[in-house]
Amino acid sequence: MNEEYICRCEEVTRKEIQEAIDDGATTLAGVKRRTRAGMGLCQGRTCQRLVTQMLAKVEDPAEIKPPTSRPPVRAIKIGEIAEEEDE
Amino acid sequence: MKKNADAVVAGGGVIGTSIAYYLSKKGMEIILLEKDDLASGSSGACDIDIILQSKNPGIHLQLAMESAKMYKTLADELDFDIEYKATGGMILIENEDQLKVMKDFVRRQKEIGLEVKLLSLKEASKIQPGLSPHLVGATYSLLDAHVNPMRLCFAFSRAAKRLGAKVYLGTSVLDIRAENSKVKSVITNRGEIKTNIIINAAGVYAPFIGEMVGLSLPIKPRRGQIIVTESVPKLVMADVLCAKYIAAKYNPNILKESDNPETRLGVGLSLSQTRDGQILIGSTREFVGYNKNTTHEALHAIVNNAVRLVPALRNIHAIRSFAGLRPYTPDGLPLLGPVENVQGFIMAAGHEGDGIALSPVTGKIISDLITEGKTFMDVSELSPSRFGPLLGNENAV
Amino acid sequence: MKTTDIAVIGAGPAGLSCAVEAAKAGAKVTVLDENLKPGGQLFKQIHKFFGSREHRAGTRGFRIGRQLLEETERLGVEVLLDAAVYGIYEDRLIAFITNGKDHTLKAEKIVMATGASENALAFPGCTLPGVMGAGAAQTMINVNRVLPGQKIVMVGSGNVGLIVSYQLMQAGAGVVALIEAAPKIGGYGVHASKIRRAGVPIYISTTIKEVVGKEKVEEVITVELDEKWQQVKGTEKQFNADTVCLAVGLSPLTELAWMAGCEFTFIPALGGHVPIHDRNMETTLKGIYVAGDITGVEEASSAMEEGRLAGVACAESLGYYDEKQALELKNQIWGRLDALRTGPFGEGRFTAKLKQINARRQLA
Amino acid sequence: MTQKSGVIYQGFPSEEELSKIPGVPSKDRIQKGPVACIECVQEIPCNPCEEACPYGAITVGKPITNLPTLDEDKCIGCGTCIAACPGLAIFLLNVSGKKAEVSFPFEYYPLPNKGDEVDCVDREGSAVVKGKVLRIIKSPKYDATAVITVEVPAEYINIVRSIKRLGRSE
Repeated sequence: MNEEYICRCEEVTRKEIQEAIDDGATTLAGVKRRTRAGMGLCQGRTCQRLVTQMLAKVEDPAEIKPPTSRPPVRAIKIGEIAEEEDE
Repeated sequence: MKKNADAVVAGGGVIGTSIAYYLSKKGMEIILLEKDDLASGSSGACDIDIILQSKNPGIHLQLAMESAKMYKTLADELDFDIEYKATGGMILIENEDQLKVMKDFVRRQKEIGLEVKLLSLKEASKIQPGLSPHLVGATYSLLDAHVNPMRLCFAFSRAAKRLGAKVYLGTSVLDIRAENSKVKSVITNRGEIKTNIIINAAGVYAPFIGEMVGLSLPIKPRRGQIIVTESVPKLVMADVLCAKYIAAKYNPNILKESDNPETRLGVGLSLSQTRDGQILIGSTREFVGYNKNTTHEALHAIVNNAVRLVPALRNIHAIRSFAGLRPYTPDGLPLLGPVENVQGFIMAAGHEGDGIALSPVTGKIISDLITEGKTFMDVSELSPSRFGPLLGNENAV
Repeated sequence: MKTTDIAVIGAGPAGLSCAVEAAKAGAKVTVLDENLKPGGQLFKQIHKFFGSREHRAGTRGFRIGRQLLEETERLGVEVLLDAAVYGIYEDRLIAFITNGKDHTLKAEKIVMATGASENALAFPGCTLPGVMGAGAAQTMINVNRVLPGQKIVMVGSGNVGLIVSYQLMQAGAGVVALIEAAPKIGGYGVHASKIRRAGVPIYISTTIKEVVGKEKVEEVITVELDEKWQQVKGTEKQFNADTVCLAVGLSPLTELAWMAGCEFTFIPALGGHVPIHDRNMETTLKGIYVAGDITGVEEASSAMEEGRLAGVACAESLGYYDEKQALELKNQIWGRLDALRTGPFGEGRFTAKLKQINARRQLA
Repeated sequence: MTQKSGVIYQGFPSEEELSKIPGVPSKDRIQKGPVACIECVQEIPCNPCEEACPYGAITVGKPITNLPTLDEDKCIGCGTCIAACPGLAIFLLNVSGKKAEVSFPFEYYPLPNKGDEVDCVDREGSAVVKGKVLRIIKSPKYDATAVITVEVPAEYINIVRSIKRLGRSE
């Protein structure tokens, strides 16, 4: 029951997230640091809600805010933002 | 909350948790206070490198070498996977001027006993494919390694807790009470803790803790921005820096006036790949106070610097960026040890970008100093009083 | 660096409506969208919309999308597609990638109309191929014309779950069951009635216990829930299915608003943390507006009205409308928005939106 | 678990709910000739039916969430409202002797052919009786919503609301 993946990108299970919460994580960032949930390619777009639901059992949901959002919010190819290659 | 402790550690980063662990190991009753969460500051917003060759020959390199030794057995000792890996590390050299500097750097490092060598581009490319053909060579040391800094914090914290330490998260130090210039208690948002010793391991926030006992600490935040890529198959074989990084690190003044954004932002390459396959590309070195935003200018500067040196990065996707604040000191060395005038107030902050590398040795030194009054090597050079009297603050006790 | 009067992020119903309204007033508008086609979710909406004539009720969603696109073209709105905004920096600087190149756009006003994303649900087997979002399934059938499967279990009885079930059947699939964890159906009864008439059973107080399959979905096991949302042993049902569609709610896509530094308030009825905005849709940051699902999940008609409101307000703020003209237009829109937020389904959103706007007043 | 009845539990309106709303014609009216039956039991913001009726027999008014009211004297049973309802909730009922005609909106392909004998279903989708397809109206004005009329025994006039989807092997 607890083995299903909550964060698919980083393959983090419900059990691992519960352990992080038991370890003292009270924020999405705290869970992320302990488990990598939300660190993957989709940057938490899928798992953030699920982790929030789990955190809401110990925290006021109004206080569960997303981790700091920094560019890029979409995966961008490094070659697209780098200077052109010298020919 | 517990109301008294042999010592209170302020700060739940790699330095504070390490100190809490080593002190607990010596049988002391420790309380660690963290205003937010473990690794929520600089320790959770940095690269993963434990690089010896970037350290200036002297006490800095000696500390790093001692720490590197400790790292080898640390995961076993803490019984926690800290994702430590001895990958080796290289510093890329782009031109003859840099080569000259690095030759001298390597010579002096060797004198201290560091195993490091100079490689031709061809030799370097065998170890790390994908290097730009314009490079003239690289230095290389097998001793360089990396670790997951966040897991390191959790590992120290858990091990400390097993030894009886109390770790209070979401708990801020509001004030420090002293009588006759001796620490008596620490006031937190959750109550008062009686103790004779407080260790200031608050990193960039250490000056605020210092102020509580009237100290004016010469630590200021220096922002480092880092870009994270998607997970990709092993691409970064060794932890990679560039010689410009060494220049940016030790000669901040030469960077200030430049028109080139890369130079102005103090960009030096730091490249490493985590166990999960994400590549961290760093970094800037900027003085912008406590501002942790990332900037568009830096994104470009970091990326341009990185693809110039390692063109293979072009086809990989960046998925986020972050900025961390490094606790800068004027001489690039941490403040370790007691301060004059306030008995029981111990400094352990100011590691700038070397906190991860120096975390174990810092914990060992501080615990030695507190329990035995001395440590295995002479660290008087790192005494906070090397900057002269730190008083001059109205909160002086 | 490109400059524009108004940059609209998102070419869905809210973004396009905003662009049309602002361009009508004479403003220079640039719309950015990361997709290859504009319209957001509109082109998936093959059903007739609810609402009144002003809301283009009775018209199928994709036709509304076409009308909006024609209008943007006629009014000279610049619509940049395949343009993924990846950052918003100080001074309203937008960074985006298009045609494989990095660009920046500096705008006097930014309207974020980024919409919402589908919520996930985790259960044993949730990573098996064949488990997908209902919105994703809707894109497959109505945009790409591919059936996700033949035997579908739909999870969630909100309007999305009900409408997509119906459309899956229109596309030729069978829906073997629709399950809902709550003790009642969440969406409109008329939508539920349509799929009941087509023979789809709806099970309330029921959730997925497990999805079983070797390499893809083969079987879905459901279980009933008691009043405390706990699974009741012995109430399992087994369905032979090849696809599970999840319609378990939407969350506002707010990363850009967080990044820009907008202040948020927490309103569960709107999908969680939503950016605070005033009656003109302006956030706590001057010159940055929001419209549509990013402000709280509603439906396409309200999104379009909010977009129009933001468009009028931006145009007014840039001097393209005087106060009187703008007020007249805004009064009409406010009236229509209020109408959409009445009745048992709308009242909750009306109260929630009021709370959101009051949060702005309290800050001011 | 005993199933509670009502649209929010079962997904279709109960007899009781239908008996209370202003869109359903009286039994007397049904006997007098074709008439619309608006099975709209929830106050949702929607009013295209009001505008669709050329005889002014349907009123929603303000607020827009009012339930549609059928003026059964004004309704002549033209059926224009059927395809106008985005909720597909309007039907046309016509009884004569032992036969009844039920017209309903239908948006599945394939469509039946005139004269076909088809399985007629109730509000739960159960096939309750066979019926004969009398008419299929596909008007551009209806925007792809077909309006189908089936003939069923008179006692099914308040039961039959659609037909089974065709071309499916269950």
